[in-house]
Amino acid sequence: MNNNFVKGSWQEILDWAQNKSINMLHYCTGCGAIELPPTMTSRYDMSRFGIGPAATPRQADLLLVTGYLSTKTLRRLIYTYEQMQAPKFVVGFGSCTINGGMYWDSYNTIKQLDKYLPVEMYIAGCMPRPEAILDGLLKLKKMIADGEADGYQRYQDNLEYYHQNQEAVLGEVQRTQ
Amino acid sequence: MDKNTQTEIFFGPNHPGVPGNYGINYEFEGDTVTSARANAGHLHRGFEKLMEERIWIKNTALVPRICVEEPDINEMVYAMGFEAIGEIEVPRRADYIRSIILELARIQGHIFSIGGNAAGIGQYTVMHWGTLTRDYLLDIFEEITGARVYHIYIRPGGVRQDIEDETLDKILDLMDELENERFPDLQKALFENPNAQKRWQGKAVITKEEAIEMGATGPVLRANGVPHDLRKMMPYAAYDDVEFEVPTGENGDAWDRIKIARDDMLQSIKIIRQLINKIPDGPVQADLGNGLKYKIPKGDAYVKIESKRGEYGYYMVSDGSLKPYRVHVRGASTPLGLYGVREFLPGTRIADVPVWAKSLGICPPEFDR
Amino acid sequence: MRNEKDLLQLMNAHFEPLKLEIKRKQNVSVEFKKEELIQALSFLKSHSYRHLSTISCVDWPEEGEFELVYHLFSYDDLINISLKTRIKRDPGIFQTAKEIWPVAEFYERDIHDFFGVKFKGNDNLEELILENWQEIPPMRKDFDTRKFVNDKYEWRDYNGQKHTD
Amino acid sequence: MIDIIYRIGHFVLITVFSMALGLLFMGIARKIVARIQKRYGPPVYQPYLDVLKLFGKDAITHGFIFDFGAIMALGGVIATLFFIPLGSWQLYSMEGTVILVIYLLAIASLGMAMGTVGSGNPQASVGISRALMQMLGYELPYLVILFALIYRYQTSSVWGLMQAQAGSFLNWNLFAYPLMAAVAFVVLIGMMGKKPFDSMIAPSEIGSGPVVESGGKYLGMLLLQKSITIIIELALYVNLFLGGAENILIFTFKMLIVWVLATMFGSLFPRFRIEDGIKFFWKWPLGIAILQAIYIIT
Repeated sequence: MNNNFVKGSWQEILDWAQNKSINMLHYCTGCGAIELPPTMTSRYDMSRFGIGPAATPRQADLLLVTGYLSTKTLRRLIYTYEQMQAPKFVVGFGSCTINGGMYWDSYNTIKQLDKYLPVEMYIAGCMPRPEAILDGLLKLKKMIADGEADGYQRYQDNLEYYHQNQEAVLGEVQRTQ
Repeated sequence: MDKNTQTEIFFGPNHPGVPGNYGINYEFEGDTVTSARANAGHLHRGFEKLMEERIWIKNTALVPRICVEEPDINEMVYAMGFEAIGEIEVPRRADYIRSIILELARIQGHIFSIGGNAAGIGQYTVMHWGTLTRDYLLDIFEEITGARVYHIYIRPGGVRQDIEDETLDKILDLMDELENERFPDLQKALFENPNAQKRWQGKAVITKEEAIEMGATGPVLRANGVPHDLRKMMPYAAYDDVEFEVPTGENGDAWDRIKIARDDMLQSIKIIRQLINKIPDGPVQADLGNGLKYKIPKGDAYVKIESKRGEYGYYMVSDGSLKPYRVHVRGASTPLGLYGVREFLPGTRIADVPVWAKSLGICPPEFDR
Repeated sequence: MRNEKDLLQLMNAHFEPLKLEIKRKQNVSVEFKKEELIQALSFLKSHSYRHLSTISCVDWPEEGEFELVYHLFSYDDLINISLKTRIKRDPGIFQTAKEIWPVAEFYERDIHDFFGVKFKGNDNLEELILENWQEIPPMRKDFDTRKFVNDKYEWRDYNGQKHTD
Repeated sequence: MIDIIYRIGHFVLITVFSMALGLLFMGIARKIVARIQKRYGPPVYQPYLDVLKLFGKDAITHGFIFDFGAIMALGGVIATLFFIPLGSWQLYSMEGTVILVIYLLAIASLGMAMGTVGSGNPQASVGISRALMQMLGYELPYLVILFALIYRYQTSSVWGLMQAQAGSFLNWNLFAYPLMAAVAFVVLIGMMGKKPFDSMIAPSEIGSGPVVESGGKYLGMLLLQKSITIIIELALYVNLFLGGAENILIFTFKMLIVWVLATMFGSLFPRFRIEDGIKFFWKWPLGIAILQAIYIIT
């Protein structure tokens, strides 16, 4: 993935367009996914901020990881993340992605999402309420607009660190390059 | 699978048409599925192991997280298991409140699954309306228990706190609003819609023998005209004080199952009204001493109740210590999600795979645990 | 339409159960020797107990045994019967109930995943829930999940102090 | 020489205008569907932002065929704009443009088909086989209608058919042949791939069908192609059945009415399965179209 970002005003325009229209791929990895339908439908309606669901990783910009991750899910999450296109963001959702949450002593779930994928932001709560989700996503939009959301660059820069952590937990992981 | 005519599709684990984090790897030829295999295990967090590490009262916070669509069912079965082994008598008012909570959870679960089924065939308007209606129920739950989805309200020995009378009146008003405004909208938009009927009729048929042989219960069985309902067969909580019919279908297809979900909701409204009118006074929690030192004698019990998808059971073993010795969860969709996919999915069309998965109410955390 | 006592007499008449017990209304539990259980299952299936809820497994490390519990239910008698049996822990081998209930294959695969019990006659016992798991089966009592998590994962440290210390 | 520059300028103007109008219509459609679903929905100019964002993203190509497919789809659709009168704007109005337009629309779908096959994703190939089958479904009644109109007005140019309905609004084809207009409306919904005929992009069955592998600028190009297709099909319907218009404003207004009706009609119907969709097209619309044609011929 060559690094062809043109600095300066063109980048600001792209950042501005990016934060106004986000295609969200909510990978319902855990129990948090039950709070997303209310957020996407009539009552809380996240589509008024330009955030809509995407059907496949190719069309998605935002990977919303909702809830705990078993090792089996982590492997598929990494494949999904790598299928997404360059300006991509990961938002950890619920306390299970922060420190393992309620399953801190479970032998099959990972305890910290940002050791395996670059996370822009966490939304805390043992299933955050729809209002908290919207608040988190609005903050993400501001971060994108200011150009601070550079998780995908952090992933590129210290690729070795992330690959080691992933292999430590999953054994071998199929690499695309 | 010979390469030149058949291709394999990974349907899930991350796919809009699949219910939850669960995959079906099927091979298809032309437009028909030839063989299928369940790709389960994505949601496994070792619940039963974690329960053995925590004292009795702590598990009430862990238990509702097993099945996301119906958290109260898990709390109820866990409490009933504890009371069955310890032979504990629950005050009558607690039984009534438990039944009200369970029926509200049933309506909320059914509305959500009707919305999910409608989204599976492309009718997004009903999904939006369904989820909106479900939110009104979550507001009631928030008022009773303080939380939207995970209530941690039904505890061993009774319920956490009493329901005030204003909340009971609010529930009655909501029931009237559901019956007179919300459901007629859904009825016109979905159940009198010729396209929806064409998409669901005759699809994902599970006959009576197949269902009984496989151990599938609930709407899957009742869609074949068999009025089996654990609330009638093995009455628990306050279900022996209320009258209600068990809705059934004729030919066991997706269309009947979704109509049963609608009729179930109407029956639940009737039940809630009877419960609220006849609710007795009195304590809501049996006196079991200090919560942190709950202890029950050595013993084991298999308890089960009627969730919206069928029989939901726990096999609990206690060795007399402060922690449960073993808890085995039997989800309602376990036989369908693992065995049913391999046996009954081949032969359906690709367009009907989401209809098949969603109308049978496959809830993957139940068998991944 | 038998009640609990008739059911127990029926069991006594055809088999030599080790222990019979009426747990609660509509709930009965019977303990069998290892060899008799599969016949008891098919016998009960022919006597209207056609619903197999699930197969549970309990690990008793002190006695060195696994306890397999088969839960059946009859739509005519409306009685829940739990058939129990004990098998030795180290070989941990038992016959499959696949011929009687085809769905039992998946319950047995689940027990094999978590307890390591091998079922003769059930050929595909590969991993159902876990994915390339090298340790001992996790649900056994001698598998300590907290020690395992300490070695494999790292807990988030809040400025130097682990949140679980 | 001047004439060529004039035509090129005119053509660029039409292309940009129909792209912008198509995207605006898609924004309006999202707003209407949102209101029906009791929510606010994204702002009307959201599709412009989507396209701008998509062109700003990286994109992964699956080889030359995949790229060429997207370009051919967009090119085929832009080429069709030559022959459709938008209100008073008209580039070419010679005989035979009706059949040429149908032919060029087919090129656009074939281009997309070639692109998706290049992407190698089985869900995309299932999606595109559904799209082509559906095209088979709605082409039949549509051709019957077109030939009936050509026979009736003895001209096979879209401009000529439009002129034939000049004068008071009474002799619009909508009122002259109401059944044919109704059939054409249903076929219009099928051509645009709106519900209940959107089984080729069914997200819950095949993960948004043909576009499953195209992200970034490929998705942007397909979005632009979709917006121009909407304008072309609406313009065809307005020209053939609502008598076209003197200036572009009335023309846009008529297109908007037809578009709003089609969106509302679609928002309450679940999608057909592909063979039910084709059976439906060949049963009712084809029957009525043939009846109407016989009525015209005799």
